[in-house]
Amino acid sequence: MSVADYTARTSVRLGGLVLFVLIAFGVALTFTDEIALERLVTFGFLSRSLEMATPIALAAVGGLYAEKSGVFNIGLEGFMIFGAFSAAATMYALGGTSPTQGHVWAALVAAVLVSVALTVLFAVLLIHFKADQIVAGLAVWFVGLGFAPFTAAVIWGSRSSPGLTSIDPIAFGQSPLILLTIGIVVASWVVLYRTRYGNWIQAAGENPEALDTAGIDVNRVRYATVIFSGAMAGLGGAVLLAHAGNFGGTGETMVDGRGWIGIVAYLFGNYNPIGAAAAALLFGALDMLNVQFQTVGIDLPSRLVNLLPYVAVIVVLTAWGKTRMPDAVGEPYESEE
Amino acid sequence: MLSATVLERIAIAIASTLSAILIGLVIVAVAGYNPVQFVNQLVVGSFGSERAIVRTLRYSTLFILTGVAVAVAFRAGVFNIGVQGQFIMGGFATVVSIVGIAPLLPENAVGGTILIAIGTLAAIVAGGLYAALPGVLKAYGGANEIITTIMLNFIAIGFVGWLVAGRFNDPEATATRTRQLPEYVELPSPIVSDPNFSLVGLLVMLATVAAVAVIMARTSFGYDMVTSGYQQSAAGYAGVDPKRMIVSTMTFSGVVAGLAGAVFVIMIQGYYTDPSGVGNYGFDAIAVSLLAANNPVGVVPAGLLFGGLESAGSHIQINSDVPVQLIDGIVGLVVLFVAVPELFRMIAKRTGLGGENR
Amino acid sequence: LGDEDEGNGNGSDDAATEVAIISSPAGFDDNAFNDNAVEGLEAASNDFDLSYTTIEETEEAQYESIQADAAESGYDLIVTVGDNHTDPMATNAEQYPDQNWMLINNMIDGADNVSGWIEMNNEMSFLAGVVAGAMTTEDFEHADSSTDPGESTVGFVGGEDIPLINAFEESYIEGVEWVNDDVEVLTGYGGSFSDTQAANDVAESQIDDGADIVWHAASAAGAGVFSAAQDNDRFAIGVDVDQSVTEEQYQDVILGSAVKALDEATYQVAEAVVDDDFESVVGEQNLSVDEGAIDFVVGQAVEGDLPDTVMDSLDEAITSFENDEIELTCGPTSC
Amino acid sequence: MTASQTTPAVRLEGITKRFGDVVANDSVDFTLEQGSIHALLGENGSGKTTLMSILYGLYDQNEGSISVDGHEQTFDSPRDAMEAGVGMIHQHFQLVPSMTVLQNVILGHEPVDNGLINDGAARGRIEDICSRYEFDVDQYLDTRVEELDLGAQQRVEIVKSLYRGADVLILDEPTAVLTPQEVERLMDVMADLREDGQSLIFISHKLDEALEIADQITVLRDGEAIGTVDTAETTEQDLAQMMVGREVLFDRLERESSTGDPVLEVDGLCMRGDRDRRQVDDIDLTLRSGEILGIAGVQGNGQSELVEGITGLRSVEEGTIRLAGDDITGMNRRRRIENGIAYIPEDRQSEGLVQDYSLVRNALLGNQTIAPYANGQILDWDEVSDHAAEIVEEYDVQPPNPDATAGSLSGGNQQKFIVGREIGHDPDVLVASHPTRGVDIGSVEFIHNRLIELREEGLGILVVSSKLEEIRKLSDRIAVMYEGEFIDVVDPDAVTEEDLGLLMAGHEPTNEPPQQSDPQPDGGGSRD
Ligand SMILES: Nc1ncnc2c1ncn2[C@@H]1O[C@H](COP(=O)(O)OP(=O)(O)OP(=O)(O)O)[C@@H](O)[C@H]1O
Ligand SMILES: Nc1ncnc2c1ncn2[C@@H]1O[C@H](COP(=O)(O)OP(=O)(O)OP(=O)(O)O)[C@@H](O)[C@H]1O
Ligand SMILES: [Mg+2]
Ligand SMILES: [Mg+2]
Repeated sequence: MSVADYTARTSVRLGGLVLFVLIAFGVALTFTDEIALERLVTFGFLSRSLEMATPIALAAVGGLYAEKSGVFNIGLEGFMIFGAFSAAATMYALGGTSPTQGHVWAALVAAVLVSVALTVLFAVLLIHFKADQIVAGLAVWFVGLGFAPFTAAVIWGSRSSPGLTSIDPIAFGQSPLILLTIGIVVASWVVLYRTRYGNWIQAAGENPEALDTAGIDVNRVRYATVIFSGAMAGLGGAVLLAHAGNFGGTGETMVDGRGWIGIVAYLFGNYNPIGAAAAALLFGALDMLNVQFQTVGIDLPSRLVNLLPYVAVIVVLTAWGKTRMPDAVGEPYESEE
Repeated sequence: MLSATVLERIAIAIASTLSAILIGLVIVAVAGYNPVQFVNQLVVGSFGSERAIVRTLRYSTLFILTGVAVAVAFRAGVFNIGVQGQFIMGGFATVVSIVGIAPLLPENAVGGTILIAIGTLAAIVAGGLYAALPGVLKAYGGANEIITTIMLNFIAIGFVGWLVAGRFNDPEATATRTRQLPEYVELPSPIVSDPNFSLVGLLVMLATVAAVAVIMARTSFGYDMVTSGYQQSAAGYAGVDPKRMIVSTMTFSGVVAGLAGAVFVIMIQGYYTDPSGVGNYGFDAIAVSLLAANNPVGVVPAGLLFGGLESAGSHIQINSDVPVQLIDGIVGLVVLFVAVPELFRMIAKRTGLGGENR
Repeated sequence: LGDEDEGNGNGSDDAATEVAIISSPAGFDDNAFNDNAVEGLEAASNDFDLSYTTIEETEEAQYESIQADAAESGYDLIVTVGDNHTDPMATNAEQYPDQNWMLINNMIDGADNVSGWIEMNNEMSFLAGVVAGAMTTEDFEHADSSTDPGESTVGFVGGEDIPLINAFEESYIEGVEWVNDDVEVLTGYGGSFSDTQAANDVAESQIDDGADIVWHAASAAGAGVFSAAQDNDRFAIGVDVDQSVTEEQYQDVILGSAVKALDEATYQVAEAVVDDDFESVVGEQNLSVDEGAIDFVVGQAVEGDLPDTVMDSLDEAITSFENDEIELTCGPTSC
Repeated sequence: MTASQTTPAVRLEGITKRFGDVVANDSVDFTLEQGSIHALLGENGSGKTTLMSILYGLYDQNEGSISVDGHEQTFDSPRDAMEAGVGMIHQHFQLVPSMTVLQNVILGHEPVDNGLINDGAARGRIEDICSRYEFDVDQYLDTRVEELDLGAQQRVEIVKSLYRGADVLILDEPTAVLTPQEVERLMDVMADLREDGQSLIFISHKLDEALEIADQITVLRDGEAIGTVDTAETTEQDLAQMMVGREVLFDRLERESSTGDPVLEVDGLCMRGDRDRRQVDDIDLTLRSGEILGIAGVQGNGQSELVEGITGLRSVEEGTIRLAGDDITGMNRRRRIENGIAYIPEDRQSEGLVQDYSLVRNALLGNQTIAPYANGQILDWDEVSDHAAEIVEEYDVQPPNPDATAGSLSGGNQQKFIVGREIGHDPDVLVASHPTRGVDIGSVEFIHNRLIELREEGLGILVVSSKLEEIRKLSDRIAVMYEGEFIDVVDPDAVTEEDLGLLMAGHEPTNEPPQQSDPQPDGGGSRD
């Protein structure tokens, strides 16, 4: 069955990442005399890894839907920036500098709505006007990097928002958004592999003509997935914000490359939502491991260790590369009248 | 990209820019600033005075060089998003090699010239190698170059940043930076005397553009490259080894990016800092190249436009309180519009402008 | 040269004194260093017939040119933030001898038109360390948060791992150890001055590992440290300005802030220019404990609640600085 | 209304379809009777696919009407057509290779239960269909389509249409990609379907197939319906004349000079194909100057790989290749071009020409290191322009404008340009892969004559083609390739088409000696 097959390919790649994490551990442990493992792998470490992974996983799931249907949404990073910013703006508009938990949830919803509105425009450019997907996606990033901080500066007189509030944890100190993300990931998997829409999405990316001749409007499928990808990236940004509690718009903004990692995550996961989420979790763990190293005083050059996920991406892509992109990615589809 | 005639490309580039600026102005107005004044400052700030022009040319020199680097790769169908990283590696290599070798050479103009040559060579080698790496990984490992080059940008920033703060930090300086180039390592600056701009740098840039244009249009290598970009399968048929071509294209692109890094260091900065603070030339270059439809000659006007915008940005900073992020946003919009030639074709058709379709 | 058409400044209000301030590579809106310098000008603009313009330039290579551009625009005073401006200013101070310059974090030897301000970040960090080191063994509660006297561990969260911040870290550790040799200091870097979440993660990891007080030198990302303290019922210490005011949301967990009077410095220089008395501030100026320009301010919410032993340690440290009894390994900007 | 008593299954009246200036269908009338098979014949580009696409709702006609089962219909999309019971199996299969057979069959018509695909229901329905027509498709429902051979893929297509409830089935050139055995099998399937009351439209270029299976035949030429005839009342000759508009010669081309010394020698060649399967298995061949060696075979039996091995586009696993006595096995494609191996590629669209380049730029393709077009690395565009103009002139490329883009030319003209370019500078060996695929009759003759001329001039030519007439017309010897091996080498004058067909299907000829001629006319080049 193709599902099994996907999983098989995915696990090889994820296995690569796990290996990487283990090697990192090994290196760390050789550097230290008797740092207890329980100081390194704590409950907090696991939950921070999860928290780190959520925005990335959301963006990744969105991105893979779009790409599965034949549209490469390279603008995830930009949509995440917009998502984080609009969540912050909404929270501030509703509750000033001391928003309530209700406002946080409203902000999440608003961020999704704003992202959907923006992605509709983006999707029209991509699908109706056949924009070059790479270029338009990069443009979204540029636009996000420019206009989100600009608008922040107009609202707050500073590119960063004042401290707002972060979402309260539910059981075991875990954010409810982690649960939400898990729910979305699983639902995405079910939709992709167990419903007709999933079939259509896959067909739209692999052989749009086949779908067209089956009487399904290819571009409608693509509109749906691209808008979904924007919504998920926006939600990812908003989740990041809801965890952090304020918007940082200086430099590369608080999103700081998570959208790019999202793309990498779904490539690792071989376009499987669960695989993508697992990859996001591994990236999260790698990052948090670096933090743990510092905390327990394993003296690695943190600037270099911070580069590990990037190196991991390159190594694993090369060693187990050859992610098979859907055949029709990047090609606008024009039904014969 | 979609095929189009040169004239059409130019029309689209102009229309994109104007549309983006127009939207930018609306945003300026909505945000409560004066759009008329903004336009005025755009013009004055980019070409309104000798200082402004020199500043524009300084930015443009780098935008054009990095833009050409991007164009080379994109033309050949290889998406080198890593020009920023290659630019950083190149510039850093220039500093390290010049600072390292300077004590061995006489401290005069002759020594300076030799050092410039060595530094430039180092930059070219470093940029070329740093680009060849993702080329090799793509050709022989199947690793998508868009992703690997983006990763390599992060890695270049982190790695050079680490070296600048550590091994190569200038012990005399309080700020985080390398030692400075000796002051006799300096481009002669005829006519315009500006400490950060030299006509020689501009000429180097123009010569590079010309050389790249000639290579692309008039050599077998260029023909192989461009053909690969248009139609991989036909290039293979014509005897191009696609794997080698990917590597040579990336290397070529990286060489130009490295050269841009050398110009940056020798003409402008004179030392190396944390690379997160050397500007985003390599990223904006993607926009520059696309605006020029990846044509190396077209990169010159496109680079001038971006140089002008950047220069106007700095003028606007000094002379008004419009946040500079606006300029970045407008640049993003220019790129966005450039990506959608079809939009303008449609508008042209509707309005009866633009004449023939096709 | 210089056909600058419309003069200078924010056209509208025709103030007598025009000041420009050029950012450090980190840019404005850092809620710290750069913003602090701007605050002094803001105050000056309220008190005097003065207006100011902020010029953000994050590309260090442009400093020489943008300083000159600003000088060409005819400002009465140009303030530059960060020692990255040093070399370009050495050139421009000579090129524009009639221009008044203020350089923050460094000085230019022999230039008679530059007011160079060196802020003793090392001393400031030391004070933060003293308070953290003293507090961690105390039994202290405020609102939902408490210390853990059983465990003598404190934390430090840096933004980027660069020599400037390394100097903060080192001096902080020296401050902690000066109070109590047995306190363990956990240190870490988020890798960014803008990624609040990254700073938050580092702080949480340290709190997990026993830290009950965390100080940050992470600029805008530092907000993440406060929220980590808040979420885990621990405490944090602010930097540069009284962050219990600027980050009001986190007032409950901010024990206090190690501050430097950078705003006062810019205010003072601006005032001198207004009074036509720039010469009085030319040359090396110090923002140090000795001058009363480096201090530790107790947080708004815990005002008066801090244990006396802690306040005593702090006072003792300040006196020792005044008597030159403390030798720091690191300088103000690097070790 | 016609005189027939029953309502026709499909009736097209006055259908006209224009693509810009091209009139693809010119007021075509067409009637499909219930429960019958109706063949649609015509040369490439005569408008067959277009007409059927209109019936299937893919295109809107400019004029004319469609009725199905007596009801006039307007189809805006294939979905409409399917609802009316019209299904189409395309020339290029409309399958998603990476998806399973099951997913493909139910695509767009997934039975749903609580929002999820009801796997059981889908399987049940497919099994019903399969048992009714004795299909084997239900045996591999969970296999991915890309793992099936073409015949099986085609059956998936048919099941897909039936699953969607089609009672009118359009099969667009279904036999083009099949082996003779698979063709037989398809014919049986079609007959079964007819028996069961389905109405079928069968598109083909092949007269004999149409005559074998169809009840009626309609011939299209240049977008017009030339006529409809009952199968019983027509002959192959009549149909051919209708298709082409004049009499057609099936004869072998005359040749005068005899063959010379070996120019290309292949020894024990083994190669792997794309899926790492061994596609070329220990092939020996000798090509002499002034000889045309034809390689016949059903697609996918290793011809493409063999050609790529000789021309340097694919690496060789074992064996040697010698050009005029020199070992060139290790030489890359570039060097082989420079050493005189010219190549007319199988796929002119994607390999032979850069679609967006002008003819001038295309004239350089492959020649970019060869004097006089290149002087070292430096190109001489004037020379290239002259060369392009020469080709256009000499090969009658239409439109005669060297600055036109290759993509704007019709297939035949593209092919003529390639032929002109490839033999422009006296190669020693020409490898021509399907040299007339998709080319109109006029151009076919032109290209054939040109190849013979070149032969007479002493060139060694290797022709690969799946068209038997072409192979027979051109070749001095024919090697038949089956599963990576030369199953036999035969004399085209002696062999019959039936024998060739059997050989192509892998039947060793040995047990039928009387029909067989000496397989080694020139001594060399046969398989061991
Ligand atoms: N989408 C299209 N746009 C423009 N012209 C087209 C299009 N489709 C077909 N044509 C033209 O219409 C004519 C008829 O084409 P059609 O595909 O119907 O031929 P056909 O008889 O099916 O040929 P073949 O035997 O090669 O399949 C050709 O000249 C073709 O170029
Ligand atoms: N998809 C298409 N879009 C636009 N024009 C097309 C398309 N397909 C074919 N044409 C045009 O239709 C004309 C006929 O093209 P096509 O190759 O289908 O003809 P053909 O009948 O096969 O020609 P030939 O017999 O010479 O091979 C050409 O001018 C071609 O440019
Ligand atoms: Mg304690
Ligand atoms: Mg057809």
